[in-house]
Amino acid sequence: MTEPTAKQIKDEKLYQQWGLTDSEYELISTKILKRLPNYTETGLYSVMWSEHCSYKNSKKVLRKMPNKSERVIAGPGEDAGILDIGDNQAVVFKAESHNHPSAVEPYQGAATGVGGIIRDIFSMGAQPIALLNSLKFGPLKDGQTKHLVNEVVAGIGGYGNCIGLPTVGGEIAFEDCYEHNPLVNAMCVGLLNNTDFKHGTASGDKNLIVYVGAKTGRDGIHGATFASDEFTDKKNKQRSAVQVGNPFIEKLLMDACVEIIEKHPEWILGIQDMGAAGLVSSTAEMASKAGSGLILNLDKVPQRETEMNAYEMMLSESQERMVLCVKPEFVDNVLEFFKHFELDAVVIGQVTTDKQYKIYHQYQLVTDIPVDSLTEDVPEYDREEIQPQRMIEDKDYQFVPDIDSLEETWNEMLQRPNIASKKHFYQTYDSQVKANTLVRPGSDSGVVRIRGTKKAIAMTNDSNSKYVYLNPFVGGQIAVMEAARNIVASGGEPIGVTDCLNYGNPENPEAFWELDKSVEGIASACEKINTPVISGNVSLYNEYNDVAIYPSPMVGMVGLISDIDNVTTNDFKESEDLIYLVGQTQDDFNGSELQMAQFGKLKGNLRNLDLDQEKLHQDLIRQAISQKLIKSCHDLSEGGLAVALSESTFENELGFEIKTGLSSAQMFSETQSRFLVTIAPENKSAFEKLMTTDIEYLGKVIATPEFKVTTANESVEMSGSVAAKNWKEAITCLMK
Amino acid sequence: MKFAVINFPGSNCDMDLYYAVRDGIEQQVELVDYRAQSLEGFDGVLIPGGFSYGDYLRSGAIAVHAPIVKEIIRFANEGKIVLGICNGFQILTELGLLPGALIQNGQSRFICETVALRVVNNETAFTNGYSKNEIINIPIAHGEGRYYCDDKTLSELEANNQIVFKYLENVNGSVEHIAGVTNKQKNVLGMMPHPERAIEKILGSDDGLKLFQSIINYQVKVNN
Amino acid sequence: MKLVKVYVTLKDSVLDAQGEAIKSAIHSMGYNKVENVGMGKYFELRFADDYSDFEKDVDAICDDLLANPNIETYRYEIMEAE
Amino acid sequence: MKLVKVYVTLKDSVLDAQGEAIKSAIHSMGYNKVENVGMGKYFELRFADDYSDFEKDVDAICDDLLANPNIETYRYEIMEAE
Ligand SMILES: Nc1ncnc2c1ncn2[C@@H]1O[C@H](COP(=O)(O)OP(=O)(O)O)[C@@H](O)[C@H]1O
Ligand SMILES: [Mg+2]
Repeated sequence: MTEPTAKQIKDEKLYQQWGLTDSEYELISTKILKRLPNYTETGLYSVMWSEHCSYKNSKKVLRKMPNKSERVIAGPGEDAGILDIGDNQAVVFKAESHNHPSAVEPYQGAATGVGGIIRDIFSMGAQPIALLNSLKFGPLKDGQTKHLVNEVVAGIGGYGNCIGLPTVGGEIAFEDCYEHNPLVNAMCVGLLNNTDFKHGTASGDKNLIVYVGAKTGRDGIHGATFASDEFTDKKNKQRSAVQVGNPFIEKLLMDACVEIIEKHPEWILGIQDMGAAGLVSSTAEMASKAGSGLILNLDKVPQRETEMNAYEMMLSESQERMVLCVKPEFVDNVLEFFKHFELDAVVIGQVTTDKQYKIYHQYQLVTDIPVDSLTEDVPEYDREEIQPQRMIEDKDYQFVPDIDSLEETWNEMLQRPNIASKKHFYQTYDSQVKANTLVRPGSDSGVVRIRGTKKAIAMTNDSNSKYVYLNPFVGGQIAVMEAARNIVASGGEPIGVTDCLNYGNPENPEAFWELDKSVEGIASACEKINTPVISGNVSLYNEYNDVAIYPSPMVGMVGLISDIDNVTTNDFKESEDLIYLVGQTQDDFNGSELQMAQFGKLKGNLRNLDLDQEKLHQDLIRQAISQKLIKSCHDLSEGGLAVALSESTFENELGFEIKTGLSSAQMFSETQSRFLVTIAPENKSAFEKLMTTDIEYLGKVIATPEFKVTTANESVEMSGSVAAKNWKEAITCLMK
Repeated sequence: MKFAVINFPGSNCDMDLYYAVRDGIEQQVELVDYRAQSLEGFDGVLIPGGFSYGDYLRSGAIAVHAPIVKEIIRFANEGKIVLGICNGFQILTELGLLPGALIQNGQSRFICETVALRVVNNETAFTNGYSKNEIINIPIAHGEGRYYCDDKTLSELEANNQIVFKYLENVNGSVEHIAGVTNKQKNVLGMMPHPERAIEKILGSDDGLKLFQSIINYQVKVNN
Repeated sequence: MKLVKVYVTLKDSVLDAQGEAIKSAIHSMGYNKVENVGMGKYFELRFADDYSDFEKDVDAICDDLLANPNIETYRYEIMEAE
Repeated sequence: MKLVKVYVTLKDSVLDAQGEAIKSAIHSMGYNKVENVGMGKYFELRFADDYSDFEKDVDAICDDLLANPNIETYRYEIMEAE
């Protein structure tokens, strides 16, 4: 292939195919370079200026999120954020979306999503300790969706299991809007033992740039711009963008990087993973952050394929690669160190002081542009926004459920894919490797202890996009608070958040309004409970044939459990324990699973969330847990009280006998800020005294798997075993 | 006692085993690199779980050609203690130190779960701390853990009491529910379940601790 | 009975992690003359005797199930099974 | 350059769980005339040009690495690579 000339690129507007707009191209050629960019240079700008790398559409919105607290050591802008947890230790975490790659090639897309987020963590010098994932698919009705689900789940498990990190939590939801645009978000949490971490910078004249890891092939060229493209059903030509993962190499790379930073921090000045937009993004960011320039010699880059040109090498998204900035006097030590791990490591360039980004290929200078123009000069867009019409039209609509038979509805709800047990999927993930997992998937949060201390880390992924669709602001708040309740219910103190913001096309004003308002919601909730957003990821253009997904912010929250004695799970422990509902229940049926079950679609507005009340409940539960008053704790989410009660009985095959003032319908209401707890009878008065809010005594745990329920309308006795069977087997049945 | 935990590229339960020995039974333990040439000075060899060499080709198949393996064979032939867990079991069968093979689970998926095992033979170096037919809860996490051997091998295993653990419920389709077997001499044990993940109550079970304690009991007896 | 043998291999441009690992193992065993190793899948499909229309079936089965068109190619041979 | 194609299949006595799973997938796609599916592995080894003594190498590589004699059998073909 002969490369088009700079003039051809301009005349034939070839840059448009790579995602650059006319005005962006104009800016590059007339203001920044004052000449026409050549083929390679145009390619570099097109990826670096894509939404995926530059956040040009979302930056303004992202600034609304709080990112400071007394724990924050590093926030957004690094590969991952860092929070101090005392004793000179810190947690490092981030989430990343891999939606488009997974839609095209589900197994490898999901696998490389996991691989990529793990690299973000160990490039901070942290030892990864756990993985989570948040998945959204279309309904499990046709073979195609089932295949997609199976492959995505297999890809996530395939990578995490092989590299040896426990997957301890996550969520899977099914809604029509994700049928052609599934969401695959992965999160990794790491532990940093030396808070003197390595920045991802390339500084200091004549310091060397070292390439480590897998060889470069043509994988995923233009993956970053492609991730920012809308989908249409003509997807064949995008298939060349598939990257494949090699978790075995990543394990070596992870162990080597963690060890080199821990044992030989003096050798290296910076380290960064090659993620989206591979070599260009990692090296340009490192140089730009340090205020340096860079010379790269592509002939030194380890190559898997022949006859790659500079453009392909710079943009390749081959996996399992890192770049380091190394002091010349230690370069032999560094190369030798990686060789011991049987990894390729070579010097490919050098730091300069002129702030230019220069690339040589086959002895020719193929790129010579200001480094900052790739990372800093990206135009920032201020998109038009407008409240979605549906919100105005349906403002006063209230869904009124209709319950003929409480027992029937109850069993039906337990079988809904969004509510039923996801064990069919998560049991294919190794959740215990490393022998630190205290709470495996299936409770409210995953909990991993920190060996050698009394501490543990609780973590969860949450995103009820149905709420965000009905009311982005309140829905955003709920996503944060639901995550926080999951952390609190597990015995933790929420300390920080990462997110994946999955939305439609930002050039559509309604979609942009959804983004903006939900981020405001997230921000206000995070501020309320002092959980800064320290990292995250934006995935826009999630549309298929112009139909957007629900606005789907995924909140990944991390909590600190200062004493592992406080770890609490959601299952009832013993008969005769007393069951309480903390928080008031109202008629919150808009956006509920019950609305989907009975009405078949979403409609209506959400009630405002009382953040003070929410925080009070979380604080009270935390106090009760630390005073050892609580034996089990479960937050109420989809399906409300009925579902929470049921889920609590399954693990230990217990039952309950309760009497409530709620109506039968309200058993399924999804009012926020509620917890279901059990306490030992002897702690009754201490608990009631502590709870300075609305609590309702419901009844007792019983030894047999029976649900004995008296609501305001009726009394029923139903079989807990049947309920358990419905809940446990629903997904397996659907997947057949 | 001094244990070696062999570290192959891709092993990922090496530290779990290391801690099980160091903290669980408070014995000496060292990680030994796959390129090492000697196991001199060690009393027991532990081969950890994970995905050695990515488990590409077949699980355990490539590890067999690592330099340390010659020493493992010598060690086993001298009657010393060798324990392979999960990938370690797969490696031991690939090596021929244990009979049979481990192939893809019957349900063709990876499965991670805590399962009940029956201690079929409690008279080995690895199980003397359990009672016969004791039911213990130990986690499994594998995609290729279905034990297979031909009928002739099976009758030999039975005749020699080489079957040590059986699954109560056949989680992966193994021949005769087999979860762990020894060699004829009974100094080499391979098992798919992970006892090193079950040495503390807070991890869900401490039923695996007795396995490591059994090795100590056995060694004390041998030494006396 | 007809026997169809299907060979599925990775496209040349796709990283063959397994092949690479096997190649290094072969080298470490001392067989240095092996310059390249590729690993693929091999399937044998047996069709009922009374059925003649299977060629288009085989194409569809390969396209939709046995091979992943994003990263793999396939070829097959049809023969009379003993 | 010499190309050696190696086919590794499970012995008949070993249940081919993957083959079974693929068969039911094929049936659920509506191709009911497929009566049996076996799944195996396929390798391509390329040997350096100047090397003639590779047949005994191939045997050893298959015996010691590519196939597990407890569960698998193999066969191979040697050809001139383009
Ligand atoms: N994709 C997944 N990976 C791992 N665990 C999962 C996944 N999906 C669901 N789970 C686990 O199943 C349990 C229930 O999930 P969910 O219903 O989303 O909980 P909640 O409503 O409390 O947030 C949690 O422990 C969760 O971690
Ligand atoms: Mg919960």
